Amino acid sequence: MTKDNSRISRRHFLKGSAAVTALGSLAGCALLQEDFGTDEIDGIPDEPFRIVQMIFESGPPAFYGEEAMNASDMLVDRINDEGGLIGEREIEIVDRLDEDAGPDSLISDVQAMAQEGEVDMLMGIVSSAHSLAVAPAANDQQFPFLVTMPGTYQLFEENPDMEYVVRTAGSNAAGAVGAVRMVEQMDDVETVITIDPDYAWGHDHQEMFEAGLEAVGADVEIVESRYPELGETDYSAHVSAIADAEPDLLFSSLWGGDIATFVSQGVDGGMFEAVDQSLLIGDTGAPLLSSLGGSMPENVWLGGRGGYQPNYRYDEDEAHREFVDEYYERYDQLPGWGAYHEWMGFQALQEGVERAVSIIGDWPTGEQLTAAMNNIAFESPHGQHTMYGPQAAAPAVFGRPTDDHDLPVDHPLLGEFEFIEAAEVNPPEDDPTMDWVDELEPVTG
Amino acid sequence: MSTRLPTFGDMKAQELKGLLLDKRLLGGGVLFAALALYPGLTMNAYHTRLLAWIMCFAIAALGFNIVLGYTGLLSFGHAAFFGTGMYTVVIAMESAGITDLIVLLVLAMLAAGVVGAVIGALSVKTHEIYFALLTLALAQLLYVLAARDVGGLTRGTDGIGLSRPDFLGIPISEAPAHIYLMGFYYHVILVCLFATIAVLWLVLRSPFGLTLKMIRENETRAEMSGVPILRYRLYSMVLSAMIVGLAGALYAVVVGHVTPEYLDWTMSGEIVFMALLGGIGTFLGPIIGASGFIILQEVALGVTTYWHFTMGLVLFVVVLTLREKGIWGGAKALVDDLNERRDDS
Amino acid sequence: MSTRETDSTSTTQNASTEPILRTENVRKEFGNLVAVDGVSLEFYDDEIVGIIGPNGAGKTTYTNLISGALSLTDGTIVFDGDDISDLRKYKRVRRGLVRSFQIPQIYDELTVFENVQSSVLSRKQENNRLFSLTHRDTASIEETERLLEMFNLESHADEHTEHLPHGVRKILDVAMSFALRPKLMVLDEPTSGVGSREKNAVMETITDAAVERNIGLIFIEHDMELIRSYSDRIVALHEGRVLDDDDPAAVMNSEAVNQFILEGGV
Amino acid sequence: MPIESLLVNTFNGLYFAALLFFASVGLTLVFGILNLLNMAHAAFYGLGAYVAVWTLNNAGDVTTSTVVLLAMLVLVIPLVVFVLSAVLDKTVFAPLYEIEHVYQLLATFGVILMLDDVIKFIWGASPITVDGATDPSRQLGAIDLMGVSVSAYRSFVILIAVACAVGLYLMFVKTKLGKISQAMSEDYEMVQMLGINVNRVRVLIFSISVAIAALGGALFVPFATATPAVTLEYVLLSFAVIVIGGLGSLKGVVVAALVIGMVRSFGIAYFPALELAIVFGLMALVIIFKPEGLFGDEGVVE
Repeated sequence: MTKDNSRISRRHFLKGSAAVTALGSLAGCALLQEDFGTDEIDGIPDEPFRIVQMIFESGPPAFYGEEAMNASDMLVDRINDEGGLIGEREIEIVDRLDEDAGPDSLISDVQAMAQEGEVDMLMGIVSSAHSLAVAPAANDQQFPFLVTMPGTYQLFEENPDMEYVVRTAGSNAAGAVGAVRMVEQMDDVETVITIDPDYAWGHDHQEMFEAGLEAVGADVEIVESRYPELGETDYSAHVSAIADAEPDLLFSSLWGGDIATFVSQGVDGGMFEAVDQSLLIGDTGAPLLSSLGGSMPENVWLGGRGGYQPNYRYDEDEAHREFVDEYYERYDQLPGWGAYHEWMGFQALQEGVERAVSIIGDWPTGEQLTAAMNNIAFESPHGQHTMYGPQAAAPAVFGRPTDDHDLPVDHPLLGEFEFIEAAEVNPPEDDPTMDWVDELEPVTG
Repeated sequence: MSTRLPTFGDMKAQELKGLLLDKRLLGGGVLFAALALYPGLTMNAYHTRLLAWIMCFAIAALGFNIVLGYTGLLSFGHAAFFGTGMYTVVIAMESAGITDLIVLLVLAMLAAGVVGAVIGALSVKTHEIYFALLTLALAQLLYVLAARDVGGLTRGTDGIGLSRPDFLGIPISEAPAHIYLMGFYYHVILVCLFATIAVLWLVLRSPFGLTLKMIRENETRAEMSGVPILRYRLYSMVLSAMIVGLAGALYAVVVGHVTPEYLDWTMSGEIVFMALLGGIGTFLGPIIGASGFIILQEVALGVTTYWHFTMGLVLFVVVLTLREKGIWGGAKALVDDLNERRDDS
Repeated sequence: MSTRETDSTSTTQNASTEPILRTENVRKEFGNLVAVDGVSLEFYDDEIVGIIGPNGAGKTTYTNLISGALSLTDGTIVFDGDDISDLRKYKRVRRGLVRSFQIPQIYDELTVFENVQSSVLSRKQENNRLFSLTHRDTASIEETERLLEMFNLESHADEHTEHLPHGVRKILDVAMSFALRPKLMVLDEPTSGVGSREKNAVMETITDAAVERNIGLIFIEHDMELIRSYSDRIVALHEGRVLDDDDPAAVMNSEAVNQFILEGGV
Repeated sequence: MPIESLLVNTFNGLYFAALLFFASVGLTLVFGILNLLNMAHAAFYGLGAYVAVWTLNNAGDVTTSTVVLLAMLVLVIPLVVFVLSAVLDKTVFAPLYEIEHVYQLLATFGVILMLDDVIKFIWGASPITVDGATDPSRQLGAIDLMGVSVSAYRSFVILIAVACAVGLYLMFVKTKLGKISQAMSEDYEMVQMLGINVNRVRVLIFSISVAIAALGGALFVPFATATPAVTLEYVLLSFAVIVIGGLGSLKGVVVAALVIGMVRSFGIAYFPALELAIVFGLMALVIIFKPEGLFGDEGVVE
C-alpha cells in the first residue's frame, strides 16, 4: 500500500464518520425515546438470534473447536432456558463452518451469509491467520463478526476501521508481556531459552517476550531461540539441547498436542531438572494437565492471557464455579482455553444486546450490536473483562501445578496464582503493540 | 474415420471440421456472454465470488495440465507458482506501491516464470515419482522461506492482507468491495480465463504442443528425432508456471489475504486433484475439475463434518473408474456412447 | 538378393571418398566388463552393412555408442568429417545420424500421420513454433503425405498407433527415421518380432527407401538369410572386437565366423 | 562438543531413525515388490498410534504389567492390523495394482482423507496421550548408557527396529516367500507364469508392510501424542526416506532413516533455525545429485 496521505486521511475520515454514525444511531434513539425497560420492547424479531460458528472441526486445532462448541452448546442452552437474549429472544446455532476448509471457503461462506440474510452473527475462529483473512471480508460485507479465540495483535492494527468486528479474546501481548512481568519478579534468572512453534503465533510471542525483557532492563540473556515445526512429534533433539544448555528459565508458547508432547518428552529427557524454572504460556490449562496426568513437573509456571483455569478463584467467584461445574457435569472434563473464550464471547453478546436495547429501545441492527459491544465490561473468572473499543484487554494469570485442589479430577491443577492487571500487559488503546512493547516500563521498583 | 486431419479427408471433412470449430466458438461465445452477464443479472455476490474463485483455479488447473497432461510430468510443486503469483501481487502493492492491475499481473507471471525456470532446471532430468517429490521438496523450501519470513517480505504465517488494485489509472479500487468484484474484477478474471483457453488451445496444437506430446508419449523417440527433451520440459514448466502464477495473482485479490499456506504442498495437491478430477487427457477437463472440486467441497462442507471422507471417496472412485479421462472425458465418452446407440437403433 | 550391384567390397571401392562414419578404437567398459573393446570401423553413405555376432558380442552397445545413448570409455567417433564423440544424442540426430530400435519407438496416443509429421517438424527444428497450428502447416503436411505414400502407410494415416499390427509399427518406426532425412541410419534388428513372411517385405521397403534417398544403412540382424540377402558388407563382432569385416560371402565362409557365431547359434 | 551431548544426540537420532524405519520400510517393499505407490501407508502409522493409545488407556482396568503392555504394542496391535490390511488389500487396494503410479498416488491420497475422518469419528480430534499408569515409557524409566542416562523404553524401540530389519532381511534371503518376493520385484510376470499364486504373496507382503507401519505407530505413541497431524507428517517423512534410500531397497530405507535421523537430531541441536528445511533440503539434494536414490539401482536386499 502506498504511504499516500490522501488515502490515510480518507481512512481516518471513514473511521471517524462510522463511529459518529454508530454512536449517533445509539444516542439519537436514546434522545428520542427516553428510558426503556425490556418488557416494553416490541421490535424483537420472532425468530431466534441465528449464529454461525466458525471453528476447526478437522485437523489438529479441532481440539479447540470441540471445546468451543461444547461451551457454546451449553451456554446457548443456559441462555435459552432463561428466555434467550434479554430474556426475550432465543439463540440458535444454525451452522458450524470448518476452518480446515481454508480461507477461500470461509470468505465465500461469509459472503453467502451476508447476502442471504438468514444469519445474524458470525462467531468463533481459532486461527489467527484465518481471523486476519475473514474479519476484513466480514466487515466488507457488513456482517457482524464476534471473534472469540485468536489473539494476534495485528487484527485491529492492520485493519483499524472495522465496524462490524469485535474481539473478546485478549491480545497475545498479554501472555508474552505477562511472562516478562513474571521474569521481573524472579530472582536468579540470567539465561533464557525460548521454544515456540514455527509460525506466527510462536514468532510473535518470542519477539514480544524478547523485546519486553530488553525494554524493562531485565538482566537476562536469551541464549537460544528454538522453533520446532507445528505438529512436531519428536522433541527429543530440542529437549537434549535445552537440557545441555541448562538455562535458568525456559519460555514456551507451544500449545495443544505440541505442548503435551514437549512436556512429556522433556520430563523423560530430564529437561525440567536441568532447567530452574519454566514459563509455559501457550494455552496451558486443564486439558493439558489432564492429558499429562501426574507427570507435570512442579517448577513450572503455566498460564498466560486470561484467568482461564478451573481452579482460579473457583471458591470466590460464583459465576466461574457454576461454569466449571456445569461444564464438568455435562462433558465429564474441565473447560479449557477454547471453552473459556467462547464463554467470554457469549457474555459480550448478552451484554451488548442488553446495552443496545436499553439505549435504542429496539432490537439492534448488526452495526448497532457490534457498536454496543465496544467498550463494555462483563464478569469473567479474572474479574471484569473489559473491552477497549472493539478489543478486549485480558490480564495475565499464571499458576503452578498442585494436587491441592477441590475439583473432582485426579490430576494436578494450577494453584499459587499470580495475577497481573490487564493494563500492565496490554498497550493503551490505539498504541501499536510492538512499539509499546519496545518501550515497556518496568513494574517492580 | 476421425477427421482430425482435414488435409487427409476429402473436402467434406474439411467443411465439417470448420462447422465443428464454429460450433465450439459459438458455444464458447455464448458461455462467455452468459458468465459475463451473470453478476449483473442476478446481483448474487456469493455466486459471483464462487465463480471468481472457480475461474482462478480453472486457470491454475489448465496451466498445471500443460505439465501433467501434455508433457507427462507429475508435479507436486505447483503451489510454488501459485503462491509466487499471489505474493508478487501483494508485495508489489504493499512494498513497492504498484497499484495497476495489469502491471501486477505481468509482474506475477514473470516472477512465477522465473521460479518455474529454477525449479524446472533442477528437476527436469528426473522422472515420475522422483520428479513429483523433487518438485514437492523444492516448493516446500519456498514455503519455508515465506513461513520463516526470510528477507522480511512475507510477514510469516499470518500473511499479508492486500487492498484492491486500480486499472489503467482509473481509481476503481475506491468502489465498495462487492461492486469492485461484481462490476469489474470478476470480468477481469473471466477475460483472463478465456484468454488462457484461447492461447493454450493454440499453443497445444502448434508444433510446440506436438513436441510436448512427443516427450510424453515416448521420450526416447523424441530425443532420437532430434528434440532436446530437457529443454522442452523446461519450457513446459515455465509456461505452466506463468499461467499458474497468473491464476495466483488473480486469486490474491479475490481472497484479499496471502499466507504461506498457498505455497504448501497440500495446495499443490489440490491443483493436481482438480486437474485429475476433470480429466488430464482432455483440454477442458481441468476447468470442469476446478469447478467440480470447489463445488463438491462447498457442498460436502455444508452437509457433513466428515467432508474429508467425502472428498477422499470421490477422488478414489474417480481415479479408479475414469483415470485420465476424468469427469469431462467420462461424460464425453458417455455422450458418444449414447449417440452411437441412437445411431444403431 | 542384394538391392545394389556391387562387384567388389565397398571398402575398397570407396577408398577414395570419405567415410560417412568412422569409429576409431572405440571402447566401452561397464565396471570390470569390457563390452566393446577397441572397435575401428568405417561406413559409407552408399552401402548397407550388416552387423552380426552372438549375444553379448557388443552389437547393441556399439550402436548405442554411435547414437550417443552411451558415453565412450575411450576412442573417437567421426561423423561426416566431424568428431562427434562428446556430442549429445539429439545433436547427432540433427547432423543426420539416426538410429531405430528393436522395439518400435512410436507415439502410441498419436495418429500415424501425427507420428510422421512430428518427425518432419523435428527435422526442420520447428518444435519451438508456438502460434501456428500443426494441422494447417502445409509444408510439413505435404512432406508427411509423401513419406506415408513411400512406406505404404496412407491407409493407416488417421489411426492411433496402439492398435496397429506389429509389422506396420516397424515400418512406421522406420518411416519416422526417414523423415529425419538421415545420412546414415543404424537399425537394431529391423525385423524382430515380424512374422517370417513379412520380413522380406519390411527389408525391401527399408532398403528401397535407403537407395532412393541415398542413405547409408547399418543393421544388426540375427537372421543370417536376411543378412546375406541385403548386406553389401558384413561386420562380425565377437567379445567386443571385430572378428571379420568383408563382403557377405567371405564373412559367411570365414572359419572364425563359423566357429564363434554361426555354429554357436545366434 | 561434549561427549555426553554427542551420545545423547546420537541416541535421539537412532530413535528417530527407528521410527522412520517403521513408517517407511513397508512403503518401499510394497513399491519394490508389488509396484504400488501407497501414499496411505503412513496413515496406518497414525492408525497404529491411535489404536495403541486406546489399547493402553483401556488396559489399565485389567493390568499395568509392563511386559503385557509391551506385548500388546509389539504383537497384538500389529497382528490386528495385519488382519485388517489383508481385508483392505482384497477390497480397497485390489484395483490399485492395475493402474499407473500417478493414479496410485492420487487414489491412495483419497484413502488418507478417508482414514483421517475415520480416526476423527472414532477418537475425536483432541490430542490423546497414554495414561501414566499404563505408559511403558514411564514404567521403564531411564537406564545408564556409557555414563549417560537414556530412556529404557526408547532403547527398547530401537532394538525392536533392529530386530525388525534383521528379520526382514532373513525373510528375504532364507524363506520361500522372501525369494519369491525378490523374484517378483525383478520380473512380476515371470513369477506369475511359473504358476505361483502371486495374489497370496501380494496379500502377505502388503499386510506385513502395513503391520510394520502400525507397529511403528504403536511404539511411537507412549513417548508422544496421538494427533490427527501424525499421518500427514509421516506421509512426507516416509516418502523422503524411501526416495533418499532408493525406491524398493531395504538397505536404502535403513541407511536413509539413519541419515535423516542423525542429520535432524544434530541439526536441531546445533542449528535449530534450519529445522523446517532439513528434510526437504536433504531430499532435494539427493534427487538432484543421485536421482535414483542412494541404493535405487539395486534389488530389495542387495
